[in-house]
Amino acid sequence: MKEKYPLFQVMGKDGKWQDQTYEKELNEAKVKSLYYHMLRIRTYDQKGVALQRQGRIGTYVPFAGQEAAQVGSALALGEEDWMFPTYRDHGASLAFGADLDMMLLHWNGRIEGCLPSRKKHIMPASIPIATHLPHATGAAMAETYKGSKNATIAYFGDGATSEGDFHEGLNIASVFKAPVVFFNQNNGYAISLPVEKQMNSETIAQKAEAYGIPGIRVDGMDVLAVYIAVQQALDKAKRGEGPTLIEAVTMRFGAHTTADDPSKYRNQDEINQKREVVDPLIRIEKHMKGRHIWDSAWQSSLSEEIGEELDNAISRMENYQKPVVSDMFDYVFEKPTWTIAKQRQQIISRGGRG
Amino acid sequence: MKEKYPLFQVMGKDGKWQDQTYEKELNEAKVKSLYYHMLRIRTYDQKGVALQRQGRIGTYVPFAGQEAAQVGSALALGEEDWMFPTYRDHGASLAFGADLDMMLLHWNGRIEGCLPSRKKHIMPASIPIATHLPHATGAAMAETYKGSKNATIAYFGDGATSEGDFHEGLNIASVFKAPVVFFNQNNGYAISLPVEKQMNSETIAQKAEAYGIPGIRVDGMDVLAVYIAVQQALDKAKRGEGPTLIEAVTMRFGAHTTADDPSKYRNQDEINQKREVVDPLIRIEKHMKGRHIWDSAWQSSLSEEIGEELDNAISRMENYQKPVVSDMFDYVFEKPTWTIAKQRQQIISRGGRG
Amino acid sequence: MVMSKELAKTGEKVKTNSFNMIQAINDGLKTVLEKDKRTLLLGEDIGKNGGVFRATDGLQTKFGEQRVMDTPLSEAGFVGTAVGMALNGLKPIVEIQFLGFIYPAFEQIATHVTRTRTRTLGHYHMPMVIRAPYGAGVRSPEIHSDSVEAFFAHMPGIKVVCPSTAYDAKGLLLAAVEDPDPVLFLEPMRLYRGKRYEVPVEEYHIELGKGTMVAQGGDVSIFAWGAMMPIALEAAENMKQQAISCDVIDLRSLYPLDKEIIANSVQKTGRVVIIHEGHETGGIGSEIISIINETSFLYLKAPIEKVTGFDVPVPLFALENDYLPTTDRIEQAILKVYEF
Amino acid sequence: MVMSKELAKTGEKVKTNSFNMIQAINDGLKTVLEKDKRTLLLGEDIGKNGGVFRATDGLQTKFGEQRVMDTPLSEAGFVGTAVGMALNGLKPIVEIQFLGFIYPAFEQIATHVTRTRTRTLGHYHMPMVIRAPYGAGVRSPEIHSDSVEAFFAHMPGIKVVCPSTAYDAKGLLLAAVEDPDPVLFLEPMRLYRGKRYEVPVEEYHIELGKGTMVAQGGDVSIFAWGAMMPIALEAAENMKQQAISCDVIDLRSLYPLDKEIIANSVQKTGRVVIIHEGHETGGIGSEIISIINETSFLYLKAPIEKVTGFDVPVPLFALENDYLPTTDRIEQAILKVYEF
Ligand SMILES: Cc1ncc(C[n+]2csc(CCOP(=O)(O)OP(=O)(O)O)c2C)c(N)n1
Ligand SMILES: Cc1ncc(C[n+]2csc(CCOP(=O)(O)OP(=O)(O)O)c2C)c(N)n1
Ligand SMILES: [Mg+2]
Ligand SMILES: [Mg+2]
Repeated sequence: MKEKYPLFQVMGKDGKWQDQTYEKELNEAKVKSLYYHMLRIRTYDQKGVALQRQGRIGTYVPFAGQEAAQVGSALALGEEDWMFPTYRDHGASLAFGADLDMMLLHWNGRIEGCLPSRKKHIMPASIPIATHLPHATGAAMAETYKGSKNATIAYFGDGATSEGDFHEGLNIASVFKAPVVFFNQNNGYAISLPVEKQMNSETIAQKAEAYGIPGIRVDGMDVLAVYIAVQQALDKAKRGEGPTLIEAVTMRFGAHTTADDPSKYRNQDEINQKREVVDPLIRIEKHMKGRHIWDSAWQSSLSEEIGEELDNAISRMENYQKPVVSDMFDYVFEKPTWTIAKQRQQIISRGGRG
Repeated sequence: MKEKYPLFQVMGKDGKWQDQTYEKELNEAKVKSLYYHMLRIRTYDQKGVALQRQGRIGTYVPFAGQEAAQVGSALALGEEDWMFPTYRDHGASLAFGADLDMMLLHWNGRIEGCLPSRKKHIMPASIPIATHLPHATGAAMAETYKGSKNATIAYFGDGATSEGDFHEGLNIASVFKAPVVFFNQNNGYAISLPVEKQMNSETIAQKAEAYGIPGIRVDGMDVLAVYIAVQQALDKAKRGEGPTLIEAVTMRFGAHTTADDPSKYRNQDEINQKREVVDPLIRIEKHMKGRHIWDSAWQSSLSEEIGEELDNAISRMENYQKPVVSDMFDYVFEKPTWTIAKQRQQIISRGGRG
Repeated sequence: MVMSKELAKTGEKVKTNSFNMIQAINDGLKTVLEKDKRTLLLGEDIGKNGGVFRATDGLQTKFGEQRVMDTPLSEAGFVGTAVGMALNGLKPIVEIQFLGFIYPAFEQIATHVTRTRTRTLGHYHMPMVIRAPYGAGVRSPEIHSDSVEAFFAHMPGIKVVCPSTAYDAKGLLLAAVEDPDPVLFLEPMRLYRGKRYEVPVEEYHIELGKGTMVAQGGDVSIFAWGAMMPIALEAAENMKQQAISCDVIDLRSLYPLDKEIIANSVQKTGRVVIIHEGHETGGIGSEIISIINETSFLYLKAPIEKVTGFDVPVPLFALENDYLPTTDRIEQAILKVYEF
Repeated sequence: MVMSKELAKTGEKVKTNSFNMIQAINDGLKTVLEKDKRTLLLGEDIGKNGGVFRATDGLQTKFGEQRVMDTPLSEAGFVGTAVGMALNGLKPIVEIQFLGFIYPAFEQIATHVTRTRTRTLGHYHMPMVIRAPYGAGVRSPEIHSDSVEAFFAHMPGIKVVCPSTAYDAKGLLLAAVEDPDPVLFLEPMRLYRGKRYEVPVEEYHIELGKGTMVAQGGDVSIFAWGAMMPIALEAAENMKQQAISCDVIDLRSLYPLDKEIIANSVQKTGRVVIIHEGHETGGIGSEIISIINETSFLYLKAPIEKVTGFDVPVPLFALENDYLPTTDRIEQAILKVYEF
């Protein structure tokens, strides 16, 4: 199956062109933009882990290793396209245009943080695995219904492919030729379960055959390849040619969440060593150097700018207004039922928590 | 995909050998047994439809057209194998050894009829579509666990492939190499929905690729081919080589159930015409004639014997003891909870229905 | 938004059709499809076939395959698809072929349909109606007869309604579609082809959350809904022979329940019988008792009686009438609370 | 089958370990795996990882991959697989990683786990235990904090239990595994790493369906379970300052509820406070009220008070303590029923 679904790469592990077809498209500005977003979310991710360690936020979900997959896919989206991410795809959300402040609030257990953006169509991260795949199908069908030319993208992991909703979402999309891209990040693990025990199929891409749709396997550490693959799938979708399943082969460098201890189920030292070799940021840096579009001064100033942006955002998060107890009651229905009104009254009258 | 998954046939539409490899296996006794069971369930099916029309039973689910698929698969099973049928597979259940009296009771709305056999492992027909596929996986895993060499078979329709449980059942079976055969009867329709609108894949067999397991397409009107295909898949399973997905391409000649009017959604006249050409009983008859193992006297006596067996069973059904109201209460738990005991008492004390 | 019953009272003429419940539902769906381009129907066999009960008969021909969509056999999938549509500005009306087949979609309903407004602080909402035929008594196969409204009454973020007349069916359906939040619309199969009612041609809405008093009396309050209404009324009628007069209240909305109509009646009679065909334990009957405890404790003259389905799987049809509440059981319960 | 508490009373020495709840569960699972070859564990991350809460820590190493199976991420699939195993003579113990992820398996539970004995007239049955961590208060992500025991109490064919101590956890777990019918075993996350108890090494069973009185008093009856027990006890303790004494009853079994213990206490006190963290409407609190109505109507001196979670999705952790019942709310409720 790996022959049938070869790993699409635009650059090799050394950063050199593997496939120069897309050179024009991947011009300096584009590549720099991809790099910028990868650096930004990498920094954000490191801050996230640190904040959690310091007890300044709740459980955090790191995505280090998956920056290329998340940024490459997010930047391929059009302004009006719809993103359906999971809990691990805040990197993609940020790259697409999520509100940083909102995202940070989320890690503080704030409902406000569930809604990552009011400007872009970025849905709250789906917690129950694979359940948002049919949503991406439905939102895509709504675009068709309205006669627009927008598409949707659903993010999900290797583990998600075992859930019924994965299957049902893809099947319905295939039947109605919905303009949706199913973007899988195969990071090798679902918490502790390695992908070899998650499925008996050699690749995830081949699961597309069940739906008579294209399945693409792409090197998820190659941001250029991910960008091109997702862009092509989106174009196809927008041309009315239906959904595509993309498997981005990637790695989760760290723990599943900050509450997880990966050494229970894998040799984390090995991963840490491998990490240095396959790091998607180092790869794109090599590529840029090879093309002589790398500029250390530019990189330093980016780095500084991002650090400042994040520090400011974190301090805003920490000084954010207290959670509003009534928020819990006021958005269940447009108008509260009497039951909710009564309960709201009970607790508000005592000034919040008991 | 149809090239990759060619239709396996042992006899052609004219009944002539298409593939003589299995001639020895398919000896006169075997073929006669296959014919006998097809004739028996065909007769039973006709009686079922008639009884419903006369108001002597409730809604009935006809399977005419699918006799080869049901009998071929059922007779391939070993004594200790497990069958997980749907509401339409009572033909297969009967062929495998279900209790005729129980089956008839089922159409009279009797719980007794849910349990088709106390001798063979034939599970109650699954009503919620595809939900029994994981059961077949689990029962198969239990066989492995116990170190036995038995396998299980799950029956399901083309429509069932759209449900999450189809996907989850096959995936888990593939991961654990469970000795199970997933036997799909693609009869072209799920109630009114033609298979082309059920899925975008050209075949059902190709869905096996999602699980890295073999997918087989077999002519479901060719009882010999079905028998061989299922037997091979069972053998494979019992050898520890894991599950197989078999698509038996067949036709539902009649209505979805006696409550259904197929003319609402298809040209039933066309079906009726086609029916004569593709009837699986006529096909095997032609084959037997070609092999000079057809004997009209034998056929007539079979026919008579079957008629008598059924008439007797029907009269037993109609004279069966009244339903026992307490049955509703007495099998929810081994020992009734106080709630159930109280409710039982309430109604039994008034002699059953209020 | 005219309440035609009211109109009728004021003597104004309203154009009506004489419809049974299934016709009223079909008419209601037609009305909303005509009125609002954002509405569309999804479900199994609802297109060409017009639905297994013909609720959507003729609608695909009239509105096309984009508005009346036959979906694959995939409850989780098409409810989830409807979630995506609703997020993106449409108003999907989903048919679950029988309520007993809603379970595969339970997760979509429990975590997405019902929570979207809350988790987006109102930025997105779910204007979705889920229709489902339900209940026993029509000799259906296994699982086809479940009455599990209580599950959904316990699920924050969805309203639950159930009409008992053709008139209410259309009025509640139109109100449910109009509602910006998800509504589970339960259709008692047993009443589909029952009594005809004068059903206004024009649009009218029956407010969600409001019950209606269908018979008045002073001695005992009877609360019921859906397929239990005819037998509740019959039992109440029969009790007149024993000079017992009953309030008979059709609750119509199961979440939220109509607290006022419950309290008002109980405070008048002090004696209560609740009828439902769902299982007793954890059924909506217990919730009504809880409301009475909260609102009318001092008025109660006797323990409340429930006449309900049992804590057992709904049996196959040979025993379904033994599972279901009957006029006789209701009458016994009325006597019991009356004589306490 | 020795009740060690009883043994302790009679002065006999019982070998015990000082365990918190998660250790007691781990110990219970080890006990059943050792004792009965037909038992096996299935779930996500329960093998090498030992479960996200370490409930199954070390068990795969000890019993092998065939007895402690890491399944694919597939709740419907592995509950369905367990159904097949149970049909075929095994006794699967399934872990749902968090109760909020049981919804995808709802259909398997509602139509197969719970109905198999009935639909085969007892020829097959479902000796299955479904374990699930549950409840709010530990700063979990969304959906991880749901308390939806009421769904399962309304589902005929499954028992529902919930321990509040390490001692009860092992005893109830062993009884649940012994039970020939399906049991949903709810594990209050908030108590996992709480107080240690002396947990007997030997096997002991706590009868399903039986509550226990953990504090005795004459004025008010408090009913609670699971993670609500510590605050129920605290509130009761605090009320002593106002000379109000409470029966505090840990119901432990949510289906069937212990009717006797409820009625006995209510008939003594006439005043009742019920506490649960599940949503108010349709919650088990209403069922308890219904039982009191049925058994103890004439004894009631005040309307029953409920202190419960609200009719809203369990909020993210910034607000979860506002969602949860608190000692303060319980005390107010006790005062209210006392002063009525
Ligand atoms: C329905 C459901 N079951 C279980 C969980 C608990 N859980 C959270 S993440 C996870 C693993 C997901 O793995 P994968 O899909 O590969 O995504 P990744 O975490 O690797 O990004 C599990 C089991 C859940 N969130 N939802
Ligand atoms: C979960 C579920 N949804 C809906 C139904 C109603 N229903 C009964 S049979 C059927 C069509 C099944 O089609 P297919 O799988 O092709 O099997 P066939 O009836 O053709 O044998 C439907 C939708 C059901 N039984 N279960
Ligand atoms: Mg993963
Ligand atoms: Mg079919």
